[in-house]
Amino acid sequence: MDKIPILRMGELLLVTIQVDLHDRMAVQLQDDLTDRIVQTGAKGVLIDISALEVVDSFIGRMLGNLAAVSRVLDAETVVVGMRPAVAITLVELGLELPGVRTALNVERGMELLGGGHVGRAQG
Amino acid sequence: MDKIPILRMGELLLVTIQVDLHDRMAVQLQDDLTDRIVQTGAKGVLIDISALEVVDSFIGRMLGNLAAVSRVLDAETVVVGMRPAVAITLVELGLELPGVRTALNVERGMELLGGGHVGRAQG
Amino acid sequence: MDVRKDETYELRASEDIVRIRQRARAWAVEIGFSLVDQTKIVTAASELARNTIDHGKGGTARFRYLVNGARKGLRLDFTDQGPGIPDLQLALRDGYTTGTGLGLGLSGSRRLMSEFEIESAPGKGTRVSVTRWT
Amino acid sequence: MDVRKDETYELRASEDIVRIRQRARAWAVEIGFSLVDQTKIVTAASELARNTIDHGKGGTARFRYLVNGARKGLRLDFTDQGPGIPDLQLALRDGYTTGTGLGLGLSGSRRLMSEFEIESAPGKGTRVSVTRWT
Ligand SMILES: Nc1ncnc2c1ncn2[C@@H]1O[C@H](COP(=O)(O)OP(=O)(O)O)[C@@H](O)[C@H]1O
Ligand SMILES: Nc1ncnc2c1ncn2[C@@H]1O[C@H](COP(=O)(O)OP(=O)(O)O)[C@@H](O)[C@H]1O
Repeated sequence: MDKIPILRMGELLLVTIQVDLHDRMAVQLQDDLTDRIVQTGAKGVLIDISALEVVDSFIGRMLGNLAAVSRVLDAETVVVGMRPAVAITLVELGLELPGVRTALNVERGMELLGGGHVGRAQG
Repeated sequence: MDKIPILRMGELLLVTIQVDLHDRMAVQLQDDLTDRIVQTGAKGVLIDISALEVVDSFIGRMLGNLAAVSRVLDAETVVVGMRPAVAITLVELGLELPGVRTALNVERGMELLGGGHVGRAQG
Repeated sequence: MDVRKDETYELRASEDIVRIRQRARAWAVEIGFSLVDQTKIVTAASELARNTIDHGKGGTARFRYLVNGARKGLRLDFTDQGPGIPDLQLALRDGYTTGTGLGLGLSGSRRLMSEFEIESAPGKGTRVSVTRWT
Repeated sequence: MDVRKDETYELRASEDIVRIRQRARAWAVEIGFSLVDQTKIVTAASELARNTIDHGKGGTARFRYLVNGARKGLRLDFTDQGPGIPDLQLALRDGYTTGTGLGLGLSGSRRLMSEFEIESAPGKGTRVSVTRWT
């Protein structure tokens, strides 16, 4: 079975979803990502969905769950790269991804997560 | 009846939950911890749940209550060491521990609480 | 109204949902839908295919390329012989689910498509038909 | 569908909830569930056992190890002769409680398990059956 790769970048984890997700892959990703957050002590997670041509309610629920699980483990999640057609469709579907922060692209997402760590600069 | 030990570490209290909690032990812990916060004037409480293999809605509610009671007594609570499988399950259960701060482990939790005392640096 | 193309696909396992999305995309492109419309159609197909598999215990998806004068359309029929839906009005409500989903599949698909029809008989099965016109 | 093991446990006092969690863990390990699945099953068992004791005034938990072709499953039935639930739909809603809980026991258990069935008759009692498949 294909696995979604999870890359470590300093204090962040980057998940790039490149394929149309099977339901079982989505569940596997949640398990893998949660383990990695705990192993690495990551403070933030970027989920790049720029390759996804469709986000249905199942994948939307998975994104919401990933964000919620990360939050419970003290890591913040930002979903980046949502295509405009996907965003329009999600709203019409009735899915507004509450609790999920979004950013235009990976760079913007990193800024958003970096912005949470200003405490270090002050210290 | 078993009691959950509460250790003092400087301005912090450390609660290490080592056993699968009976409902009555959970209630007892809340009473004990409240007393200790008042006695010691602790500014922070770390609750280490790394030994807990399961957190159901009863224990989740207890953690939320401990955090709320501490807050009223001007102490901050951080729950540390949640296992990945527990985090995934909590979210699916529908329990996202609102109002409860979390950290990876005791060290991170202490940093978080230390960071919360910037008032001292100013004083 | 002419039917220019008519095909039926099996829906058994969760992998078939991915396949139905790919097919819905291909048909929507062929018929000439805009990118946003393609995305809406594929999303609705995904929701309804998942219902057929998860709630209906499997069934079929029939795709038809329709032509009505100058307008072209894509009609998708999802049919199963599963347990049926006892209370349609309730099932069509946003957020209502008897499973672990978000309860947006039926109500959301209805919003995403131009036409929506549902028939269900308890114990006999369910048929949902959705159509989108260019 | 074969039943490879079948046992029933008493649920009387709050200590029994801890015991049910331990038993659910042992069965889930024996059947070969992943760690995450074990945790989901034990959590659902804990919620439903607490309901049987707190709301149902005590009862039993029946555990069954099921085999269906290549798939293995764990079915847990919680039964009591308590007051029953007058409005099931309401009771299944996230956050609904008539007690001091969070109102997530029933709705949450449903999300955690593959199958969920509930029967209740006011004045007669309640039976909740949940199953998870490998
Ligand atoms: N094909 C079907 N067969 C039986 N029941 C169905 C079918 N499709 C939908 N339902 C019922 O309608 C409910 C609402 O469906 P839907 O809006 O798609 O949300 P979800 O699939 O997330 O539960 C489902 O939970 C199920 O009870
Ligand atoms: N076994 C039972 N017997 C009677 N009532 C029950 C039973 N289980 C659940 N209920 C009712 O359903 C409500 C919702 O249950 P649940 O979702 O588990 O939340 P909670 O237990 O936190 O109240 C309970 O408050 C209770 O009124």
